[in-house]
Amino acid sequence: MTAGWISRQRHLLDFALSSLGRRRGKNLGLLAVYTLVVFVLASVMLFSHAIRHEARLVLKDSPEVVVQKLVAGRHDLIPAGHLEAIRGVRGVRAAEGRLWGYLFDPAAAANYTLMVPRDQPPAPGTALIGSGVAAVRDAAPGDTLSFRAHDGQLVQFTVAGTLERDSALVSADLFLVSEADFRRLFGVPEGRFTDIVASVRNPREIRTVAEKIDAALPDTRIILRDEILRTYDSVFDWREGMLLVLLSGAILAFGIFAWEKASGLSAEERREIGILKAVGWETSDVIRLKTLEGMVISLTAFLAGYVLGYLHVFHFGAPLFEPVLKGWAVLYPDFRLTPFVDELQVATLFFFTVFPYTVATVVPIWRAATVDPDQVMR
Amino acid sequence: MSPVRPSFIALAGLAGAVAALGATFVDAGLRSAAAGPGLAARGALAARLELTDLALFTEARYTRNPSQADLHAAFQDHPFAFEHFPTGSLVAPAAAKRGRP
Amino acid sequence: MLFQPAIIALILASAVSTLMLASSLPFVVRVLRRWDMASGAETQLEMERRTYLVATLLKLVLVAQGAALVLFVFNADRMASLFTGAMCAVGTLKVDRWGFPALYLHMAVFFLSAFWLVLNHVDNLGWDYPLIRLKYAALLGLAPVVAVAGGVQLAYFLGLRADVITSCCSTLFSGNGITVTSNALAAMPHGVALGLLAAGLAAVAASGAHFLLRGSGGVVHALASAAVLGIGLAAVVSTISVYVYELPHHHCPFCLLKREYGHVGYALYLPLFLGTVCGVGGGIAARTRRHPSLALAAPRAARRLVGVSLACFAAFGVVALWLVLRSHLILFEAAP
Amino acid sequence: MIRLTDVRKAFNQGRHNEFWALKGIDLRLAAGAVTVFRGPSGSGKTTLLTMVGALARPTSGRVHLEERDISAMPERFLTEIRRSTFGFVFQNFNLIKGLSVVENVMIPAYPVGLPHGRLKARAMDLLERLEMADKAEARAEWLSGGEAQRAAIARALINDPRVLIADEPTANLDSERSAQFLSIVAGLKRDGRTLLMTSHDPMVAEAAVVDRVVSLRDGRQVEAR
Repeated sequence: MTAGWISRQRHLLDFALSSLGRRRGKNLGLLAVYTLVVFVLASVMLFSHAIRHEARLVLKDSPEVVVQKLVAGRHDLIPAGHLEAIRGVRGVRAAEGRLWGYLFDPAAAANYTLMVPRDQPPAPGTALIGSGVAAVRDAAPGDTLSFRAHDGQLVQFTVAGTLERDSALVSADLFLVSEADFRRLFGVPEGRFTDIVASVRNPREIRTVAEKIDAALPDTRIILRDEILRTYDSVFDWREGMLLVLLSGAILAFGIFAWEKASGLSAEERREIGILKAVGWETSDVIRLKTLEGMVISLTAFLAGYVLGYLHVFHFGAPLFEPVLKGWAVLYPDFRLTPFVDELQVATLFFFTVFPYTVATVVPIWRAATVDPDQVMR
Repeated sequence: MSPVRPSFIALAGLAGAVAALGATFVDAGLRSAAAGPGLAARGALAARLELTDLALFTEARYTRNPSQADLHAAFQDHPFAFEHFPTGSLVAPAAAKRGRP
Repeated sequence: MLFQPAIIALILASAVSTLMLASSLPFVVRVLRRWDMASGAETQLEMERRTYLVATLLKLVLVAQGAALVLFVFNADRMASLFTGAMCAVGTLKVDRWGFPALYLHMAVFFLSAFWLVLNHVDNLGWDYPLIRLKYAALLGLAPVVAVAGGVQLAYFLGLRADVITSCCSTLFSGNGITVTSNALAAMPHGVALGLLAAGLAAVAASGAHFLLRGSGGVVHALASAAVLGIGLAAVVSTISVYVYELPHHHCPFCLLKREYGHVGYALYLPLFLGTVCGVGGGIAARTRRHPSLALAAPRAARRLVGVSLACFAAFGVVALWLVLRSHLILFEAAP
Repeated sequence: MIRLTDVRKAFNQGRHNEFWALKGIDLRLAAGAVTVFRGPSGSGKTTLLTMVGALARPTSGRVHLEERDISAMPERFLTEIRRSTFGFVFQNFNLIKGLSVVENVMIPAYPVGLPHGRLKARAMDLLERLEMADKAEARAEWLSGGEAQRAAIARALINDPRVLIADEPTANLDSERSAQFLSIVAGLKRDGRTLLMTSHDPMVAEAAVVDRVVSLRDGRQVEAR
């Protein structure tokens, strides 16, 4: 029985292929549109997933707890006195003040992120710059960059070195300076910090510790590393979802297109199905035949679209997304995404593209298959 | 003498395409293994400098550091407002800002 | 609500399934009231044609729901990172009270639509559509289940907010969890679980063999298959998972599906589910031979189904046994 | 072997353009005979052939094939009976364009599930017997009328049916080709097959090979020879 079943399916497949081939123009058009839809969706999903994964890996050792002071709902400098209060909370291992901020550089029309590394800070008057900064200012070690401080005076920095290009994804716009220079440039008084980072002795107690800090310092807000990671997860999930919802318009349009193509049977096709039924094909044979035709198209489109999307995102640097991602950013990190693909993504993509197509073609297929067998005699 | 059946060509093509799909997984595995040291270096840098965000979206202050962004930064009067900057449509305000403290 | 591709896909799948079933309900009513095989009137011919559409739609529902079941579990596992305290699918499903009901309903829809297709298949073997009224009446029962499953799933997803503290599987299943049933399952002594499983498999094998040899007792086999589904899942939660993880208190039934454990869960669940579908389906098919037009065809179909179900349960048993033997964990001391 | 009892067939039933193509036909068709249905167009002879050949179900009345009542059978089973019992040669041959002749011949056997090699050998065998072997790989639309008909006959015979049904077989053929067709019919009759044809071509109705002529008018049988 199985051998007969197999050779029957193969005969049907043979016929389905030659039937597709006989309407080459129509089917190639459909295939092209379908592949394009899969390609765009695949690119979006692969890109978001890879970024998400990358963020998760890169930021896994970022500060456990960040404490920021709020004044009237806006972020404000935090007094050093809070440091003691935080260190006094049970479970806190260490707490340090961070100094960082944004600096708009009119020469490059770009925003830099100025930071004071507590670990190996640059000497006063020198700076370590990210690769993006180096690129927009065309700066090399030894060059001098000058900015206007908060009081209008010029502050000069000698470039002591650049951060590795490899780390551009986190460091492209960094401008690392000494604490004295930072305070001088922005006029941040001694005893004040941008925010405070704290580490916790027992990782399981982070949330409890955070609640204690919150209770002790009601004028602050607390950001946990878990939240940051989760934020990256959901930011891209959410945006990816939004994009998919928007693209679902495209999927819908494609579904309608597929329905149209499937139901717009030409007189010739109708005659063919009539002939098949008259000479002894059963309705379910015709349904199977048409389903095979649909499967050939959807599998081809899915596989081709996915592989093209993969190449686009990971081998060609996602050029189609660059405009959106870059936006008006002058400092865009020069990075190549590390490919991370997983089965769930591929399965979801398959579901998203093949399922609507299948649904859209069911009724037209059935309608085509129930052509009267005796109509060829009329 | 009989010509190759179309179903054979199609099945071979399908096998090839599935192999290509499998190849993307292999390629991804190889490349992410090769990228391992780079990732570790990036992670170490982020840990050393106590960075909390990627430098992906640098054109506006609030998109540079999604986790730290000011709720009421310029051009961002409402968390769900349409964005002045194009990447605003890719990065939402941090979840931490949207609900919980 | 979380905007996630997989979630959107799942909602899409259940919405479309519900819609497809709902749209065939008027036809179902028409069949129940007007079906007359002896008539050659055009309305009757039209109805016969439409049965092909309903069968095709149901096949699509089955495929979609089968895929959705896998996607649902897969996605629950993947979403665990979004919730504090959730370390795997169990945590995600515990985020609100709709999670587990949604999973159970997914499974119910999968099994019910599979049984319906068995019924449909058998019916198509008889030249006078002997089961047409029965099977369309069954659709009236299936449609609400699909709709409710879709609704519960939607409620679950709508209620999801990243960040909700949930219990992780290791605490949930270690004995102080919240749900009584999961707890009872996890707390089941290993010896009892394995003994029950062995007994269940033996019952399935005996009833299946009896059916194949004598051609009777299909219903017994169906009941045994359904029982083994429950026993099998219980044994996986209480004992087999422990053997796989080699941690005495890790009872999660979903982590088995993960890459870390070689996706071994699929080797357990697929044969178990397929075996149940074929076992119960075989019982259904065996019951229908009372119709004269099915006297020959139904037993043949039933035999085939029972044969497949036996093979599946055997595969499940072998995989379970292999997992237990391979494990470094020793739960039972050898008698001195 | 085929028995029709009070067979009626309506089209557009229940609508204002309701039309009864057959108004009560009683008929017995013997096995191994050649029967021609004759009548003006619209007389219901083609509709009758679709009833006999299990292409359609009668609105009322009974059709028996051997001892089996096939008039109330669903399409699913009717198709199986049709495939194994009847072969059809249509008026305009109805070959599928774009396929080769041999592929066209093989089509009715696809759902049977025969291995490809054996099926093809059988198709080639039939084409050989109909002197069409050299055209086997030609496309269907390139054939002349006579060739197309022989291809259609080969297709009708691929499942080795007992009954061959031909609708206006000589309508598109010149006299020489028609004579050739009748000689093929004679050969098939010798093989023991039953042949049913519609025709208003006197050459067919009066051919020596024909055993019986049934005349129809307005959906009723008017006379029989």
